[in-house]
Amino acid sequence: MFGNPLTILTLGPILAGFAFMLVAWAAPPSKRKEISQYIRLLIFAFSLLLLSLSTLMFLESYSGISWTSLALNEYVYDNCANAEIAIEAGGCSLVDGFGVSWHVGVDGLSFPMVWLTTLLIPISMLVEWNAKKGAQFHSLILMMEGALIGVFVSLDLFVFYTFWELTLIPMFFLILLWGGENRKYAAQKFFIYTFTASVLMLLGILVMYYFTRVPVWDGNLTGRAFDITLMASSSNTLGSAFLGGFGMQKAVFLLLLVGFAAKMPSVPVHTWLPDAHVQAPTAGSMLLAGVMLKMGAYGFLRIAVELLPGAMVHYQLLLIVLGMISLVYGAMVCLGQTNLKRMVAYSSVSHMGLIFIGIATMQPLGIAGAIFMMLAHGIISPYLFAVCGAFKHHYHTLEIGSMRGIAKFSPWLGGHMMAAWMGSLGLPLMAGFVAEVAIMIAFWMAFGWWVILPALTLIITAAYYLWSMQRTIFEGGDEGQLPDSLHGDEPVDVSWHENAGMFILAVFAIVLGVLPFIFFDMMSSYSNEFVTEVLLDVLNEVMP
Amino acid sequence: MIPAMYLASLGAILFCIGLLGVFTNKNGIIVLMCVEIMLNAVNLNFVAGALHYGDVTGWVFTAIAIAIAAAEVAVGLAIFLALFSSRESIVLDEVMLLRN
Amino acid sequence: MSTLTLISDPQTATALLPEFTLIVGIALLILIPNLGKGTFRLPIPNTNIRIPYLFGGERFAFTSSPRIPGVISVFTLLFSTALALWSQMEEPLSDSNVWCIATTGEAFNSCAGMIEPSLLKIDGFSRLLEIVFYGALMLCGVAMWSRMPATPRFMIHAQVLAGRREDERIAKLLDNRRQVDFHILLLMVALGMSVVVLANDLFVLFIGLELASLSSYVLVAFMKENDEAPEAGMKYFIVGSVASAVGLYGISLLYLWNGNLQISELASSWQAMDSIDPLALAGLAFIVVTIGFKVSAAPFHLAAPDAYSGASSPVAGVLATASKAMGFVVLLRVLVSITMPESGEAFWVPVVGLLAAVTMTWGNFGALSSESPKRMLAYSSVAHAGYLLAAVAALGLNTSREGDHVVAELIVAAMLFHLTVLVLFKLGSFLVLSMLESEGRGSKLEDLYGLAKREPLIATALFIFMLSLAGVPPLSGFLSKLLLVSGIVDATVHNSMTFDDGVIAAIRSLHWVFLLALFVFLNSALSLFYYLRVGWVMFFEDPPTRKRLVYAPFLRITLMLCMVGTLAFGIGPLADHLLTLVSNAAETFFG
Amino acid sequence: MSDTKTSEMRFLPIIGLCLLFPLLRMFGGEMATGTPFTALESAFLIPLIPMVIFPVIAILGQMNHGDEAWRERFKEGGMIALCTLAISLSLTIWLAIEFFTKGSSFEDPLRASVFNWINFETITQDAAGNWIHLKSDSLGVGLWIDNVSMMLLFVASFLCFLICWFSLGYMNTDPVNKDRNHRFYAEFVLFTAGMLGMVLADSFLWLFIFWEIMGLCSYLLIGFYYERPSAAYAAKKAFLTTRVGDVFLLIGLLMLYDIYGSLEFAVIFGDPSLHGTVDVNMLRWALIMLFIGAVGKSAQFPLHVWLPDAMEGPTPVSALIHAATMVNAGLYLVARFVPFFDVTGHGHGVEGLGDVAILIAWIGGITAFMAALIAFVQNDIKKVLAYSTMSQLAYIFTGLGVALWFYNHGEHHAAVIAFGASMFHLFNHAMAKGMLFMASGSVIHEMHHAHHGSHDEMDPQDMRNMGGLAGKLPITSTAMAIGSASIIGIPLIGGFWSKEGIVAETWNAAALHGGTWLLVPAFLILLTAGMTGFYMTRMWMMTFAGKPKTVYADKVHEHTPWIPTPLITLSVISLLGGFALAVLGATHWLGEAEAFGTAIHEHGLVFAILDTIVHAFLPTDMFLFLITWVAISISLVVGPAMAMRIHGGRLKSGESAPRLISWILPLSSKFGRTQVDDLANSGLADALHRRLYFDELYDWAIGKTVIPLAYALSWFDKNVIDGAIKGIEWGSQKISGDVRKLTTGRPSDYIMMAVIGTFSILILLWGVI
Repeated sequence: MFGNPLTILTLGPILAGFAFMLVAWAAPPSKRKEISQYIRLLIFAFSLLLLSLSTLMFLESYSGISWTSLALNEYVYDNCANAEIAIEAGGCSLVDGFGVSWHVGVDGLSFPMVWLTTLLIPISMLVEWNAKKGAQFHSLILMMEGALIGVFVSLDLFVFYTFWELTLIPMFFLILLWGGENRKYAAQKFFIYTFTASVLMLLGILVMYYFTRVPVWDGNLTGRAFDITLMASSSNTLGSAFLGGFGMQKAVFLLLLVGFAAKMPSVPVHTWLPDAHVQAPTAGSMLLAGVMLKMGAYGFLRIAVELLPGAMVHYQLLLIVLGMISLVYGAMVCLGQTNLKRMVAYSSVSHMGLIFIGIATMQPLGIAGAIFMMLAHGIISPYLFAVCGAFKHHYHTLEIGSMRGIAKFSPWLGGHMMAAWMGSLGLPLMAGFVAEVAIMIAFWMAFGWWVILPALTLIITAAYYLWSMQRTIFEGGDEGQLPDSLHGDEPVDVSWHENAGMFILAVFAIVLGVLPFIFFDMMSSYSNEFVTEVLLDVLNEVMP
Repeated sequence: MIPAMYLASLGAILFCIGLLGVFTNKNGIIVLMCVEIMLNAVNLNFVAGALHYGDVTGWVFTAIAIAIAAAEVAVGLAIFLALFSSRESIVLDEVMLLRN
Repeated sequence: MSTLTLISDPQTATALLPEFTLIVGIALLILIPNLGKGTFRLPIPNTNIRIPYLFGGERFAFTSSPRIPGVISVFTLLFSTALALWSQMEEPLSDSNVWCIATTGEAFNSCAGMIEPSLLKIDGFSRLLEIVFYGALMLCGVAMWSRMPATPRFMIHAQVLAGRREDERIAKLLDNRRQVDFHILLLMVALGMSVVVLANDLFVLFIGLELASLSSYVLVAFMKENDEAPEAGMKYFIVGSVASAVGLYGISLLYLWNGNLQISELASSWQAMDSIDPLALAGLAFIVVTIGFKVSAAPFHLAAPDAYSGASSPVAGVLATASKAMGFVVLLRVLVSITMPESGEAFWVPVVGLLAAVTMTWGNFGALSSESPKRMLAYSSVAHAGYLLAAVAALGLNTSREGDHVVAELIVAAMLFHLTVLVLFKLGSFLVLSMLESEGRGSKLEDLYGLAKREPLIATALFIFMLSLAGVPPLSGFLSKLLLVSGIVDATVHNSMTFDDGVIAAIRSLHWVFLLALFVFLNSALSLFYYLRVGWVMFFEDPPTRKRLVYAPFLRITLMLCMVGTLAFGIGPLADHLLTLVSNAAETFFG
Repeated sequence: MSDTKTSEMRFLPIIGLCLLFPLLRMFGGEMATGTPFTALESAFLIPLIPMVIFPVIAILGQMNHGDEAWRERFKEGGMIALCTLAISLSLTIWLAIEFFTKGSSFEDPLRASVFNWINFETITQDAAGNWIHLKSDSLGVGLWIDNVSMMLLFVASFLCFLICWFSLGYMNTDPVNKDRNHRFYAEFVLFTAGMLGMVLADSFLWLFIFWEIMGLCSYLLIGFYYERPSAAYAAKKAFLTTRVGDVFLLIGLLMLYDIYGSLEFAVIFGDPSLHGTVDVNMLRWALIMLFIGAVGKSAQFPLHVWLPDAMEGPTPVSALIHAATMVNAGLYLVARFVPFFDVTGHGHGVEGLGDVAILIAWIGGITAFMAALIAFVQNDIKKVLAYSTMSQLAYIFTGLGVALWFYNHGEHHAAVIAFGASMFHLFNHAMAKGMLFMASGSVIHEMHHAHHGSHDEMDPQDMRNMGGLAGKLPITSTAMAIGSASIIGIPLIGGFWSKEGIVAETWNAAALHGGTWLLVPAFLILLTAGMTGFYMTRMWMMTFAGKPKTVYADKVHEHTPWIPTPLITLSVISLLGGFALAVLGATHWLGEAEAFGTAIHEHGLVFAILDTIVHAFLPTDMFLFLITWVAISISLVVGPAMAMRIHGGRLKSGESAPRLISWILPLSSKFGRTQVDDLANSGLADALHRRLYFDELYDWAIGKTVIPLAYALSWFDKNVIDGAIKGIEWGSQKISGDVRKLTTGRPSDYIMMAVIGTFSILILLWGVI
C-alpha cells in the first residue's frame, strides 16, 4: 500500500512539509535564518526528487507502461486493482466501517496533471525563492503539492474530497500570510466560495456513495463504498441504471457541475478568482491558476463525465452555454480591467470556458483537447502570473496604466511578458494553441457555425493582451515612465531565480506546443476509450 | 377510600395551576413554589397509582419525589441567593444580561 | 434490596465497578482535602494529650493544594473510564458481559430470566455511553485544574505580588474548597448520568436524571463572581426544573396507566394496547418535553444559549456533550425500547421529525450571526441535536432491510458515534474557550481575534474542531454525519428504487423522513459559514495582545489529544475500532 | 569607415562556409546511415535552424548586453543570423537542384513526413442517425514542395539572406539601435523560420501555424522601436487586424477538416470522391473564410489598414516582411485554392465556385485602385511603397481570382496563364519591392546620418525634405529607378512580363469568356496600371530629381557598407530576371509545371525570345491587343509623364546622375510644370490623406461598441454577479438576527415557548392517532 510511487508522491510532500515546517518553527531564533536557508534548499531538493519520480514514471511509458493502450477504468500504478476483491481482502482499505479505501492510480487523464503539479511546485518555489519566512512558505507549498497530487491520483471519492478540501488550507495560508493589502477579504472569499461549492459537490458524491452498495464486504457498517472504479463498473453499463435511474443521474450531475464549475471557475461562480489572484503571492497565484483550477476540470471529467455520461449528454447544451459565456464574457471583462493580475485572472476564466466547450463537443478530439488545455493552461498561466509577480515585486504595482516602456528597464521581464502573453493568446507552437485547435475542430464538427463566438473571442483575447503589453512594457518614449510606486528607486530586472523559473515554463510551453503528442496521445487514448466504450452507447440511447 | 381518579384529577388541576403560575409570575421564589406545586401534583399521581394498583412502589416513588423536590428547592434557593448577591433582584425579567 | 448486598455481592460489585469508583472518588474528595493536623484532646483534665486523627485543623500543605481535588476527580473518572472500557474489551456481544441488577442487589447474567424487577442493566450500550460521559467530565475536570475561581484569583494574585502571604494562603484554601465543591458536583453529574444510562426502570432513570440535572444547575451558576453565571444558572434552573416537573408528571401518568415503571413491562403493555391510551400518550409526550429540554431541542432550547454563555466554558461543554448524550439515551429508552411497534412506523415519527427539522434550522440560523463564540457553540449544539433527532425519526420508521445490515442498528450506531466524537470536538472547542476565559475573555468573538498569532497550535486545534463540527471530511464530524444520513437514507430508500421520472417525483414517492437527510445536509452546509468565521477571525484579525495564553500543560495536552482524536476517529484504523465499538453497542441496545 | 568595409570582407569567408552546409549534411548522412542525406531529408532544417537560432541570439544578446566583442565581432547577433540564413539559403538551393533534377511538379511534389503532431479520434453520426466511431486520425507535420512553394521558398530564403545582409549595414550603424539589434536579428531569424516553414508546410494547419509565427514576428518587428507610442500602436494594430483574418482562416481550416477529414494537402487535393460528395456550399464558405485570412495577411481591403502603419518598423523589416515575403503568404494561400477549383480534367475540383473567384478578383481590384489612389498623396517614402505593395498584391489577387475563375469554368489554358502570371508577378514584385524598400532605407539612413547631430526636427522619411539625391546616392537612385520600373511595368523590365499577363487575362475573362462580373476589377486594374506609373514616378522624382529641398538633403552621401551589395544584386534580378524568366517560360512553369525552357529546347533561343515578345506585345486577339497597348501606354506614358510634370526637374548644377538613369532627369523637365496646390488642398486629397477614413471608421466602431461593452461587463461582474453573492450573505445574516431575537432573555418566555411546544406535541400526537 505504501510502496506505491503515487502514495509517496501524495503523502511524502505532506509529511515532509509538516516536518520542515516544524523544524523551521522550532529553530532557535538566533539560528533561524541559517536553518531556514538549509530547509529551503532541502525542500527544493525534495520537490525536485518528486519531479524526477513523476518523470521517471512517465519515461516508463517507453519501456513498461503503454499509456495509449490503457482501457477505461484501468489505471497504472494502481495499488488496488480489481477493487471489490482487493478491498475486501484488506489490501487497501482505509476505514472499513464505511467503505473508504486508499486507492490510487493514474491514467491518461490524471497523469499529466500529476506531472504538471510536480513540475510547477519547484518552479513556483524558484520564482519566490526569496519569500519572507521562506522555510514556512516553501513547506506550505510542499504540503500543497501532496494535497494536489492526492486529488489527481485518488480513486476513492472520500479521499478525493478530502484532498480537495485539503488543498484549500495551504493556499488559504499562502494568501493570508504572504498576500497583498486586501488579503483578508480575498482569502475569506476564496475559502468560502470554493468551500460552499464543494459542499454541493459533496452532496453529489454522497448520493453516488449511497448508491454504491458492496454486498460482499464484511465489516462495512453502511454497506457502501466510495471507490470510483466500483462506481464506474456499475455506471458504465447503461442498463443497470446507476444512481437508480436517469433522473438522479441528472440531479447528481448538476450538483457536481456546480462544485466543479466554481473551482474551474466558470461564470457565474467565478468572482472569487480575481480577488484571490490579485492578493495571492506569486507562487500562490501560480499554483492556484496552474493546478487548482485544473482540479475542477479534472474532477468534472473524472467524476461527472466519466460516471454520469448520460447526464452529460443531456446537459450538453448547458455545458456549451456555460463554457461559451465564460469564454466570451471572461474575455470581454478582461478588456475592461486595469489591473494586470486581475486581467490575467479573468483570462483564466475565459480559457477554462474552452474546457467546458471541449468536453461538450463529445468528440474524442474535443475531450482530448480539453484535457490538453488543462495541461497547457497549467503551464502558461503560471508563467503569466510569474510575470505579474515580477511586476509586483520589482515595480510594486500592477496597475496597467501606471507605467510605460518597462521593457527598456527590464528587458528580461519584457521578454518573458511577451512570451507568456503570446502563449496565452494562443500563439501556434506554444501549448495553448494545440488545445485550441483540437477543441475548435471538434467544436465545428459538433456545432458548426457557432464556432464564430469562440473564434471571435480569440481576437478579443489578443486585443486585451496586446493592449496590456502596449501600456506596460512598450511606449513611454526614450525616457520610459516608471510607476509612482517605485518612489524614484532604480528600476531593476527580474532576479536570476525568477528568470530561471520563467524560462523553464517557457521551454515547456514551447516543447508542448511543438511536440504535443508527448502528452496528447495519452489524453487522446483516454478520451477515445471513454467515448467509444461509454459515450457512443449513451449517445445512441439517449439522444434520439 | 378516595377513588384514584379523583386524586389524579386533583393532580392534573394542581399541575396546570403550577404550570400557569410558572410563566405568569415574575418573582423567582414564587416560580419555585409553582414548580413545587407541579411536583406535588406528581406525588398525588403516584399516590393515586399506588392506591389503584395496590402497589407499594408508588409510595416509594412518592417519598423519593418529595426528596427530589426538596433537593430542587435547595439548589434553587442557592442559585437565587447567588443571583441576588450579584444583581440585588430576583425578579426574573429584570435579569436580562444574557439574551439574543 | 439492601445496600449491603449491593456491595457484598461480588458479581454486583464487579458489574458496577466504575460506579463504585465514582462513589469512592466522591468520598476521597470529601476526605483528602480535609486532612490536616487535627488532633483530639483526650478528655483528661489538666492534660494536653492530643491524639492526632489527621482530620481538620490546619490542613496539610499538600492535601490543601488547589490541584488535589481536580486530580482526584480526574483520576477517578479516568479510572472509571478505564474500567468501563475494560469491561467491554472481551466478547462485547456475549451474554456474559450483560448484567442485570435486581432490586435485591443481586446481579444476573441474563435479564430475561429474572423474576424480580431489575433496576439497572449493564451492557455494551450503557458502558459506551458511560465512557462518553466520563470522558466529557474528565475533560471538564482537566480544564478546571488551573482556573478556579475565574476572576477573583487574578485579584488575589495581585495582592500576593504585594507581599501578603497570608492572603495567598486564604486564596489557596478558598481555591481548594471551591475545587472540592466543583469536583464533587462533577462526580455527582457522572454518577447521575451513569444511573440514567444503566437504569432499567423509568423512575430510577429519572432519579439519575435529577441527580445529574441538579448538579449541573449548580455547576452552571458556579462562577458566581461574575454577573452572568448566576443569571445563567437561574434561567437554566427555572426552565430545567419546570421541565423535570413536567417529565416527572409524565412518568406519574405512565405509572397511573401501567402500575409499573419497569421498561420491559411498559414495553409489553404498550405492545398489548389496541389503541393508544390517552394517559400513556400524555405521559409519553411530557417525557419527550423533558428530553427536549435536556438535548436542547427547539422550542425547548431557548435557555440553552443563555446557560452556555453564562456558564464557564468547560461546564458548557459538558452540557453540550454529556448532557445531550444522556438526553438521547432517555429518548431512545422511552421511544424505542418502550413504544416501538413490532413492525411498521412508530406513531411519534411525525413529532420527532418535525422537532428535528425545526431544531436544526433554528439552531443554525441562530448561530449564523452570533457574536459570542459560546452562544454560537450553544446554537450549534442545538443544531446537532436536530441532526440526532432526525436519526431518531428515521429509527421510528422501523424499516428492515434485506441483507446483513439492520437499519435500526446502523442508526443507533451512528448516533452513538456522533455522541462519542462530539465530546472530542465540541468539548474541545469549549476547552479552548476556557483557556481564553481564564484571562477574562471568551465571551465575544473579538476575543478570538488573532489567536493564531498568539497560539498557533491552539488556534489550529480550534479550527479543526470547527471544521469537524461543520462536518468536513475526513474529520470525525463528517463521518458521524455521514453515518447519520446513511441511516436516514437506508430507512427511507429501498434498493429497487428508481429515479427515472426525475428526482423530485422520486423524492415525493419516498417517505418524507428522507427530506430530513437533505435537511441535515443543507443545514451542515449553512453551518459551515459560522464555523469558518471563527477560523478566520483567529487567523486574520489582529490579536488584542501578543501574550501567550495561560500555561496549562495538561489542558494543552488534552486539547492536542482531542485534536488528534478528531482526526483519527475520522479516518484510519482508530475510526474502524470506534465503529466496531459503537456497532456492538448498538447491537446490545436492541439486545 | 574603412574598418567596417574590411569587416564586411572579413566575414565573407564565414558566410561562404555556411553556404557549404549541404555538404556537411550529406557527409553527416553518410556517417549516420551510410547513404548521404538527400535535400528533401534535410529540408526540415530550412525552417528549423533559424527557429533554434532565434532564442540563441535573443538570449546571448541579452546576456552580452553592451559587450564590445559582441557588438563588433558578432554584430550584435547579426553575424549569427546571417550565417543561419546562409545555411537556409544553401539548403534551399540544394533542394531546388534536387527538385529540378527529379522533375517534380504539382501532381508530383516532393513530400516528406516529419512526425505526427497529434493523434486523435473522431466520432460521427451515420446515415441512420447512430453515432459511430469515425476514424483515427492525426495532424502531422510534413513537407510539400511543388513549383509554387519552390519559387516562394527561394524568394523567401534569398531575400531573407539579402535583407539580413543589408541590415548589417543599416541597423548596426544607426546609434538608435545600439545594444538592441540582437532583438532585431533574433526576431528576424524567427520570421525567416516562419516564412520558410509556411511555404514548406504540407498541410493547411502547419501553414496556419507558421503564418501566425510570422504574424508574431511582424508584430515584434513593427514594434521594434517600442518606446515610440506610434510604433507600439502600429504593432498592435497590425497584429489585431491580421488576427481578425487569422481567426476566419482558422474557421476555414475547421470547415475544411470537416469536409475532407484532413488538413493535409495530399488528402485534400486528392480525389474528392474519396470523401464522398463534397458539399459545394460548405466548401464555398470554407474558401471564403480562408480568403478572409489571406486578405488580412496580405493587407487587402477591408483589412488593409495595418500595412501603412507597419512602416513604423525598421526599414529592413518593411522590406522583408511587409513587401517581399510575409504579405505574400495570403497570395500563397489563395494559390493553394487551385485544386478546389480545377475542373478542367487535370484536377479534382468542384464546380460552382466561380463566385468565390469573382470575390477574390473584386477584392483585388478594389484594393489595387484604392491603394494606388492613396499612394498619390503620400509624402512618406515608405508609405508610398507600402501602398504600392498593397496595390501590387491586389493585382496578384485579381490575377489569382481570374485564374481560379478560369479553372472553375474549365478553361485550362487561360487559367494556367493567369495563374502563372500571378505567381510570376509575385516573384517580380517581391524582388523589386524588397529592393525598393532597401533603397528607400538607404535614402532614409543617409538622410538620417546627414541630420544626425542637429537639433531641429526633421523627418528623414518625408520626401518633401529630400530632392536631388540622384547624384549623391548613385547606387540607390539607380536601384530605385529599376525597381520602380519593374513595379510600374515598363516594358521589358521585370514586372512588365507578369503584370501584362494579369491585365490581359483579366480582360480575357471579363470580356471574352463571359465573366461579366469581372469587368469591374478588370477596369480597376487597368486604371491602376496608369496610376502605378504616376505614384512610383512621383516618388522617384520627389526623392531624386530636382534641387535639394533641405540643407540636410544636400549633405547626403552614400557610404554605409553592407548596403550596396543587396541593392545591386536585386537590381540586376529586377532588371533582367523578368525577361529571362519569361523567356524560360516561368509563367508556364508556375502555372502548369511545364519544365523550364521548353520553348528554348524545342525552338531555340532566338525563337523563344521573339515568341515571348510577340506574345506580350502582339496578342493575336484584337481585343487583348488593344487592352495590352492601353495598359502599356498609360503606365509607360500617361502616369509617369504626369508625375514628372508635377515633381520632375534637373539636379543642382555640378551634380550628375549615374549613367544608367541620367537620361531621366532632363526628360522629366521636358514635360513642363503643373502646380497642384489647389488639388492638394482639396477635400479629396484630405480624404486620401486620411486613408479614406477607414481607420477612423474602425476606431469609431470599436470605441463605440467593444470598449464600452467591456467596461459595462466588468461593472456588471463587480456589482451584479458578485453583488448577488453578497446579497445572499446579507439576507441570511438578517434572518439569523431575527431568529436570535426569539431568545428574549426572559425565562418566562422560554417556559411559555416550551409550553406551546408541549401542546403542539400533544396535539400532533393526538392527531396522528
